[in-house]
Amino acid sequence: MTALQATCLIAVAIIGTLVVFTRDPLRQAAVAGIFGLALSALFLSVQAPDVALSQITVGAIVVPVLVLLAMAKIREHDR
Amino acid sequence: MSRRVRCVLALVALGVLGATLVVAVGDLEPFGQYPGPYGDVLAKVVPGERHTGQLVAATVLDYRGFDTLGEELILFTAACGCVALLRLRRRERSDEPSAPERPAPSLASRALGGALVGPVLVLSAYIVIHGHLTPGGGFSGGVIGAGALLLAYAAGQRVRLRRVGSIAMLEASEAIGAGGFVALALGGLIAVGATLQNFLPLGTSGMLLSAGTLPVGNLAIGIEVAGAVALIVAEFLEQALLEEPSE
Amino acid sequence: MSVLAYLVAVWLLLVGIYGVVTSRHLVHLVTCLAVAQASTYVLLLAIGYRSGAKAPIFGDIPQSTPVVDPVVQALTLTDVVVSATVSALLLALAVQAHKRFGSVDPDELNALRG
Amino acid sequence: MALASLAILVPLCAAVLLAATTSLRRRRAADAVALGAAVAVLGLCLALVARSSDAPIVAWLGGWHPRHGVALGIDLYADPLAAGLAAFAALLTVAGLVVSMQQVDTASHLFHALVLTCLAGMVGFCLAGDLFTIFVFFELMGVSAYALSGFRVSERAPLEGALNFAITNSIGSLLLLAGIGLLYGRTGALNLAQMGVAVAQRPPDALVAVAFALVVCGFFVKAAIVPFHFWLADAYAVAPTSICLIFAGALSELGLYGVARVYFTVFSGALGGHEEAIRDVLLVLGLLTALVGGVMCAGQRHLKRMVAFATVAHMGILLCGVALLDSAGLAGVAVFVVGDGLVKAGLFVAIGALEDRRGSVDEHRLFGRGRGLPALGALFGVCGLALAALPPFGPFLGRALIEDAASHRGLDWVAPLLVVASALVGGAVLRVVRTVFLGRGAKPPPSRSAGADEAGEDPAERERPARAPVVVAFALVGLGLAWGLVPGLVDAVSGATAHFVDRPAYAAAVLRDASPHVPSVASKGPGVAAWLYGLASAGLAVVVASVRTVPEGPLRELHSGRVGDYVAWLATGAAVVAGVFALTLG
Repeated sequence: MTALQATCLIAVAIIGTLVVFTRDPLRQAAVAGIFGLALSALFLSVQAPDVALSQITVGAIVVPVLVLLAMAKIREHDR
Repeated sequence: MSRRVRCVLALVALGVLGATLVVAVGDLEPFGQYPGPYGDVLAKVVPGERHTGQLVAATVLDYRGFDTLGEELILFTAACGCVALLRLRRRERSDEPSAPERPAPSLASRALGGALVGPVLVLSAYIVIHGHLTPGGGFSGGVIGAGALLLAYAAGQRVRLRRVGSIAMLEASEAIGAGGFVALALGGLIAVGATLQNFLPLGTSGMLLSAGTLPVGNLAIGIEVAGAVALIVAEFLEQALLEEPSE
Repeated sequence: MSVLAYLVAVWLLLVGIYGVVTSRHLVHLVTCLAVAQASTYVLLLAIGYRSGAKAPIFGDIPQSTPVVDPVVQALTLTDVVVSATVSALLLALAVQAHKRFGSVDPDELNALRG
Repeated sequence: MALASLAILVPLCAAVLLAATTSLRRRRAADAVALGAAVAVLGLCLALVARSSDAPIVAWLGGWHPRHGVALGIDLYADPLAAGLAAFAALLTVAGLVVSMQQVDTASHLFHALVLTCLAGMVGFCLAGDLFTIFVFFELMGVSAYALSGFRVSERAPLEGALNFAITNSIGSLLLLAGIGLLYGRTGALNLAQMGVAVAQRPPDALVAVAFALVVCGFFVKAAIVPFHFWLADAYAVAPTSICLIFAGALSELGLYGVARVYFTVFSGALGGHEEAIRDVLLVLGLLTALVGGVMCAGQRHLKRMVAFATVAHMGILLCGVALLDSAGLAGVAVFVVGDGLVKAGLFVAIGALEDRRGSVDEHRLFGRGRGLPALGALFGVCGLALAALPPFGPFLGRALIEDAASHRGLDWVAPLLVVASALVGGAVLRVVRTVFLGRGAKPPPSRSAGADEAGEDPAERERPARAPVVVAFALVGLGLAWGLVPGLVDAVSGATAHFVDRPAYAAAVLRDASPHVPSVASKGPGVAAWLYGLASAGLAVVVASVRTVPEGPLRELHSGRVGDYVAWLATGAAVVAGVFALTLG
């Protein structure tokens, strides 16, 4: 295992934990985006560029955007 | 069950589950020593059989193409499901404020959005059609294509997204893409007798038009994914922009 | 060190499920589920990795080079899509639930009991 | 060869066509396309059953035949049992689509498209010969089912039900996928037959044991085995009637089919020496499920929820049959699935028809109001007796075969417990006949609304309730009753299951292109004891029906409707199963 892989793995574990324990959904969406990026870096480091590309587009962009839109709806409704 | 009890129960259960999982992964080959044989056999046969060096694309679109068919249909189903779940009830839609005068977007943002649409679209197309040569392919390219569609929408900023047609167009596009992949599967069945089997000339490895059905499959997936993702985001967007009638 | 990758996968699974159990907000819950789902990506890719091998794309490398397993990458690609679609569907349900219940705390949805 | 893939591709084509034409809003055309596709699938699957009755059909997608024992591609494997289950799913889908033609709230092309993707998922799941393909089609039917169960978005209960359904089942598929990953790490294969060969080469260790546990738990969530079952009543009770019958009749059963398929192709070689330990675990879970489901069923006044818990109870009975891990037990399971599935589906349709006519599905509100509906009342009564396993009908035959197989293994104590479960379920339905259709017993005071939202399917939109659903209900129940009387059924099913459990034959057919014969078995029908048990449970059901309430104790509180609780229980179940298997099998 290379140092890069180990670093990515530990980063993924820590950021993943942070995602779960960030209780505010809006802030969580941001952390989740970073989590998606960390996962992509990990995937690149294990020679999986295809998966990394998909993960960036989905995990770091599409899903956080959906979360933000859902929150926008929910927030507006609360007001 | 009170939250406290539930929490304790979950912690104990997850602790036990985690312990057994740790024991189990201890029996796996150590990290970095993939034992094969599946991937190794594929690495040996794919370049000769499919005239491509993109093993992942060949696996996804051909050798394990049926999984991908299922996956595309899951995406298709989820898009249909989101439309069905987020669809507005008739009352809601008719109560929609007739002229929601939203502030028009500034000229600068419109210009920027408009200027970006072209390049993003090109990037998306590039990733899709090179899917059998380089990393990426129908899925990543399709998601980026959905981004381009949404940018075009943002630049246009006619907030009435449900202006007849746009949603129907996205629905049609995702259906056409998914249908294209199904048709590809049927094509193999009709032309050469096995579902999903290649029935196009394989060409020269490394060329844009090579590897038989792989680029066609990527194209179908690209269209489907672009349509489905744009459709899902558009439905959420419409929800977020809709002024809720007071209930 | 040789099991670190697997342990990270196990950890993500556990912490994600813990998040789902304790969540007080449906949107938060969906993101926790996504964390748990990420554990399977890590597990699969770690299993198919081979030390010192290249990405499974012969184009710029000769075909005799050892490559990592393309199959797990294909599986993970499918998995990424499936997870994202489930998230989208759950978020759609959460938005509607909020409209009908006026709450996004899963413990306060109370149409069903017993 | 082409039949198998066509059975999956045809509904997908139709679904795509329907989704592409959503904006046309042609209700009749959508009905016709969807129904046509479902009927076509039914025909294709029946043809598969006929074609595979001598030797199984293996279709290699993409034409990639295995080389040197390594499967490069994905295969579809049709044996009579798999094809038969797929045909059954298609039959229920046809019935569901016919029922939905009369419903206002399903008037959308998307509804039809989702039903068809769900059907394609179920058929693909039955026929897949590759573990990851099984996962993909498991997800396809799951995602369709989540959307369908929440389809009536304007009400609260369907939303909550769909959320609970989607969240718990997503975690179930997560466990399944983790198990698949572990197995791939060990075997480097995804093809079931190849995995079976590779797993059997080494003595089982913790990895194999835990992978087995994870796969089984993933399927148990779909199969609603206690304690993975909580979501089921929430989801099934709120879906449109036409969907309920597909879910309760086929979807859950597929979970157990998955367990059996994977055990008998992948694990039976490696874990064969530990059959006793596996049997004990599965039997305990099965009996627990049967009894919990029975008690909860008898305690319900929301009729759809009642049938949903009946499904749970019967999944427990089925698991007991699977737990025997032999051909005889599975034959009982196969017969029970069809007989019971048809009767339950008919009962769901009958409840929908009652709701159309009286505007409620709450037993207390309906008290005595069914007096003008003698045909429906009779149908309820027949269903109640059939579900209580009155001989000689379909559900009885299935349960009797399971009981005989159990006592053949010296497990004589299983049958009496199954009798209790059946009696509780049948008794609950018979009690509805007493209160709703006959108006006997103490009239319940007007009280708080039932467990689930009372709104139900809006009855006010139509002046004259449709007749078609009643006809469908009678047809389904009739078929379920007649199922037990089909001559030669037990022999045919026993032959199919004898092939199903034969791992070497499966591997030879898949990896070496051999065509093993599906054996013909001459089996004897249910024994005297089983007949007595059948009569006993029907009699006991009548007693249960005359009791005012069945005490549930704290069980009811556990079904809290909170998804956090459900997931906590799910994790507990997974921890117990994985822990026990790791300790005993590894």
